[in-house]
Amino acid sequence: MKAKTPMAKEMPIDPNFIREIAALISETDLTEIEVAKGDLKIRVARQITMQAAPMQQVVPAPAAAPAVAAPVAAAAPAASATADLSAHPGAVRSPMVGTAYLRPSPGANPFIEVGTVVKAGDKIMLVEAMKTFNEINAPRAGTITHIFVEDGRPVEYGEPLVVIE
Amino acid sequence: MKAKTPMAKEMPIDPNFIREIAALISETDLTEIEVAKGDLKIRVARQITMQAAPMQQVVPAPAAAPAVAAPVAAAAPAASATADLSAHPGAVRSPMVGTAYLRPSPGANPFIEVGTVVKAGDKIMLVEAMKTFNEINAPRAGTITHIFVEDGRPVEYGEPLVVIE
Amino acid sequence: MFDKVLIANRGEIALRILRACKELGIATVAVHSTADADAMHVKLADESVCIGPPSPRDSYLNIPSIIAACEITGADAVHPGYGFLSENARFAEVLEQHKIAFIGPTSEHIRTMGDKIEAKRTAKALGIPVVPGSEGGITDDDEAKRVAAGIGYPVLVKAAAGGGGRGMKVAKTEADLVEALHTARTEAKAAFGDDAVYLEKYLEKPRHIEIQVLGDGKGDAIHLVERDCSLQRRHQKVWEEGPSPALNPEQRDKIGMIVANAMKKLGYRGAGTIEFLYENGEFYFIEMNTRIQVEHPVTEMITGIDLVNEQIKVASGAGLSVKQKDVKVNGHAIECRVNAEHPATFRPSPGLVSYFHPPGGLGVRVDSAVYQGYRIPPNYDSLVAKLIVHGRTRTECLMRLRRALDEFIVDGIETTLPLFRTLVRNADIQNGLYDIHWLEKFLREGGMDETA
Amino acid sequence: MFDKVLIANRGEIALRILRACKELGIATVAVHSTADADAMHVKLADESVCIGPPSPRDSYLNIPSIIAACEITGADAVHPGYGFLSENARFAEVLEQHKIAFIGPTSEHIRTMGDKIEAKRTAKALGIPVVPGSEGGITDDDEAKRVAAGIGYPVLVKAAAGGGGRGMKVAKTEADLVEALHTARTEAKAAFGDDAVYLEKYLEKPRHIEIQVLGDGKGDAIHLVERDCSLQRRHQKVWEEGPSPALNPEQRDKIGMIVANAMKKLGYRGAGTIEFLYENGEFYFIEMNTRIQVEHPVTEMITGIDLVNEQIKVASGAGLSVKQKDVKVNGHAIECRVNAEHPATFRPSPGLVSYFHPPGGLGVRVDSAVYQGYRIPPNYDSLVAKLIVHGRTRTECLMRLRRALDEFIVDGIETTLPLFRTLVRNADIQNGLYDIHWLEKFLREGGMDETA
Repeated sequence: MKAKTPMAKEMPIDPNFIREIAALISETDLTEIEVAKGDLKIRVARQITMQAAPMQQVVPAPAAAPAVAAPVAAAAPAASATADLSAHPGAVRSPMVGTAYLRPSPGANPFIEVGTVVKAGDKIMLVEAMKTFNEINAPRAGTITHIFVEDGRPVEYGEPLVVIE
Repeated sequence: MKAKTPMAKEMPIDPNFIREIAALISETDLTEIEVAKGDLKIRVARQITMQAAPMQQVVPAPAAAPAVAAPVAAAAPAASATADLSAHPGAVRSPMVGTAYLRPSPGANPFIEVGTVVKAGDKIMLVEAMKTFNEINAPRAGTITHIFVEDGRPVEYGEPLVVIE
Repeated sequence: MFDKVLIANRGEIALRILRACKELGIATVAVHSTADADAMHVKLADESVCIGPPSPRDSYLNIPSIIAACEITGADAVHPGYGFLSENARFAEVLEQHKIAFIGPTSEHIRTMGDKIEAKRTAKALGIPVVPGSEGGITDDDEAKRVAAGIGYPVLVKAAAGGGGRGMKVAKTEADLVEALHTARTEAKAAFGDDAVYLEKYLEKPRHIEIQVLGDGKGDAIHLVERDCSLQRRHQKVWEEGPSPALNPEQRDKIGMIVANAMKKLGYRGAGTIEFLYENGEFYFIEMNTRIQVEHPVTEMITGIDLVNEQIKVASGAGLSVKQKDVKVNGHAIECRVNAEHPATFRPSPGLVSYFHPPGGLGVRVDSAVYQGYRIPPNYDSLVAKLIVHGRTRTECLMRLRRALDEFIVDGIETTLPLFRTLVRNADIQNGLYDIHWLEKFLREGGMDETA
Repeated sequence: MFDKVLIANRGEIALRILRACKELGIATVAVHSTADADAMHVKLADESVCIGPPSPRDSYLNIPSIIAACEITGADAVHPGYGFLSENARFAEVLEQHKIAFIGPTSEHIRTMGDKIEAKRTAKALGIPVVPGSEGGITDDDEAKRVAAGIGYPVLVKAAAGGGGRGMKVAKTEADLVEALHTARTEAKAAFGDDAVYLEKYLEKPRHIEIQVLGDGKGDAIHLVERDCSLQRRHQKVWEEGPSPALNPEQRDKIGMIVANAMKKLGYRGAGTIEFLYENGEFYFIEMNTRIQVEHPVTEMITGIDLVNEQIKVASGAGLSVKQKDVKVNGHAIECRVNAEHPATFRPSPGLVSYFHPPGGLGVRVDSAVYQGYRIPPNYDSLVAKLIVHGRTRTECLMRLRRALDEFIVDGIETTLPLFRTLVRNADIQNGLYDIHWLEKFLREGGMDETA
């Protein structure tokens, strides 16, 4: 579930137009509307899919509620800052499933903090799987501008760990 | 050099026009309509569901083939002249299910033919159901320009019988 | 066997009948109103005939139109489903006059069981237990006491001329009876000008338990055990299950055999249901339905017997394909009637089904005429789908129902799925501790308020 | 019982396992590749973990990733489904080392049955009939004749060092044998530099019949009769049914008891299948699958036993919930594997499922992880849905299958549904007259050409 990157300040067209067409598409039961006038062109489309499918969490959470209870609205929360950053081109992603560790040992200083300047190859984190601690190295030089994970937290394959800018 | 299109404050097109096209798409069972005039272009599309549903006939016909075999293309034949006429505003429809008779008795002259001029209330046909012959009368004056049914053929409720123009 | 069956109904039962016909190799004719031109059974039938406008009176209840549809298609039998013309004795007669088979009982049996008083009289004569009461009006207090003692307390004192609850009093003990008689008489006199009252056993917390029967019309009949349909709202069944959590095997066999023997005596033909109120180990006849019922799949799942298939075979004169000794209860089944209604307010919600994903897997059956893109017309009942789940035990059945409900997605309209997701997690339901008042009380007390 | 099961698979079997867990009240963890983030079992699981990129080697076959997923979610058991790691002895061992239960047999039994030669040796030692043949290479013609006479003609003469069909000859009678020996030896010498040959019984038109077993791992085991999976294309099963149209009850009981006793001796744990070729009343062991199989629902439908539920219970140490005497065959079941493939050319057809409408009603089960709007990834197998139909007789089952196939709509991709609509109407299939070569011959001879 990725939220769209926020648009630049000046929208080329009044977003209300799109809202109106979106309302129209719903009202008329169409799946696509395209309008062009002059050099302006708007196309809106809609796919009807598995809307009511449930959301679950990676972190253990007993799910007693009916799985399909989550309404569409709840499944589409407003884009959060973290979600935005996760699509950041400078995001470094986990190459494996496991538990992330930000320090070489409990009580030690973390490998990195926000603001740390790293070289390509610098150790930035450990991901432990099957009692093996796998080094995560900076893929390129830059400054750590965001750390997604907390010490000792599980991470999935492909989950963003940090942003290097 | 042409100035940039200003961000129009009014909808570039009348939403009622899209509504009308949407109604058209529904009525005509199309999946896409594109309209262009001058620099204005509108395209609407709709996803059709239950595409592969079978077609069956009103007249007895043993259906041995798999019900869903009919492909989409086959289910959407080119509009025939008869199909067009059936939507004619002058079409007179059957008020009941039964068997249509165009003559008062076998061998007699038909009540009407194409070209017959009728007054409102003139007998134009009989529809037999449960051994009862029900008179179908012309709802208005005019000329018979088309007869849909053949003598002795079954008709459904709402099926067009003739066109009076 | 029939060559071609006309299905004089709509919705899921029309599809159910169509499936049974296809499985018997019989051609099918769907009749439909203009509102149902896109219905699934219309699309799947070998032939279809539009018989009228949306109003049921002018289409599904229009006997001449349906007969005409038989004539123009050459159908040799009609299956009436439930509702509409299914318990219309005249329809059965007209079909007979036209030499078209009616897949149901004789018009005489329909007529008898369609008349409340005649039905009770017939049931009693056939040995079926009925609600005990005084034979006629009582005016004497001592006679009333004798009769009440025979019936057993609590008793209901009713205006003999009455109706609509006026002049009705409950006496819990003999001490209450004199006052109840006095009040009822006074009210009866004022309301109807007649102070005669009669007495009837009063049931406080009965269950609705019904016995499925099948007769061959030639003197043989079997019972297919019971369904418990106590979970009702405004007399509409909501959740049905079988076997009833309230009966033990001895009770099941006893009432089953009473009913089967009654149907043999009657010479009943086809599928039927004898409905009872059940309280404290006793059964009290309510009515007999002389047709297939909405909840028939519960019985099919626990007995393995295809009831619509049997109806058709019996109507064609082929006799029953099962004997009483072949009827074995296997596991447990529950049916949920998923309606196009708000799950807490029950406001109808017709309209376009924008997404439809039924659950699947072991032990799950869905009977539904809905498909994605179908527009549920506002003209008819709100049944969207029947979800029927089978398990080896009631507990397994409940767990399976829970997971099936969680997989079921219907978008675009509101449905009662959330009601069932709540009910399947309720302790009373899990323990089988409910009566015919349970659901209304649960709703009244705000059981579904979070969903409102 | 387990608290949380990690499902180390994808597609319909992952959903099947998820359903069994939910019905047992066990929490579920779905693991998935990046290509399967939208899969239905991922949406329905209590938790999910992305374990790698689309390539199975880096995700579903990646043992460290799956172990890590167990660790971070706290899963106490893993169900491997079929394929992927389900018959990987090392995976079972690694799980054991991590004190996570493997829902399957011991690593030792997986290893034994995974080795063709060792499996045959073990089967023979356990009393399971195997294809008779010479013990080792034969160089003497007279010895060959003696051995062949013992086996019974026709016999297959195979290069002892061979493979790939080279140096293979069939001798139909003793008169053919000398020439077959000569030719096979010459070819074997040329191809492998070794002219030793061995003899084996040659089966001309065998059926593929397999016996489902369940063992408790403590010395008790039962059989759940057979499935007939003879309808295959390129060694892939296409249509499976049970009971086999070729066996009578005595044959069924006999081979079943042989297999059940063998599994008792072996101390087998969990679900397994002993596959046989069957010809002229005799069974010949092919291999044993030490996992749940794609076609397991056929057995569930005719026995009423939930195999995945039993697997989980046995793995948790609870023992079998059924005894051999409780296993009764009830009716007939057929499974069709609906693949995302062209029905005549079998060209894979992954992509967006634009419409999905499964059939419903009595006796129809659909096991599918597909939903409308789901995009079938090109990275994995092409199974879209399993349609399993049950009837009281094979004829009823075939008629029901026909109507269910006619209701099934999958748009946007090509599927093998038209193949099944053709097969269900074929006289050989209706008569149960087919062997393992039938389907390929039918296709070769243009049985599906109209659809091409």
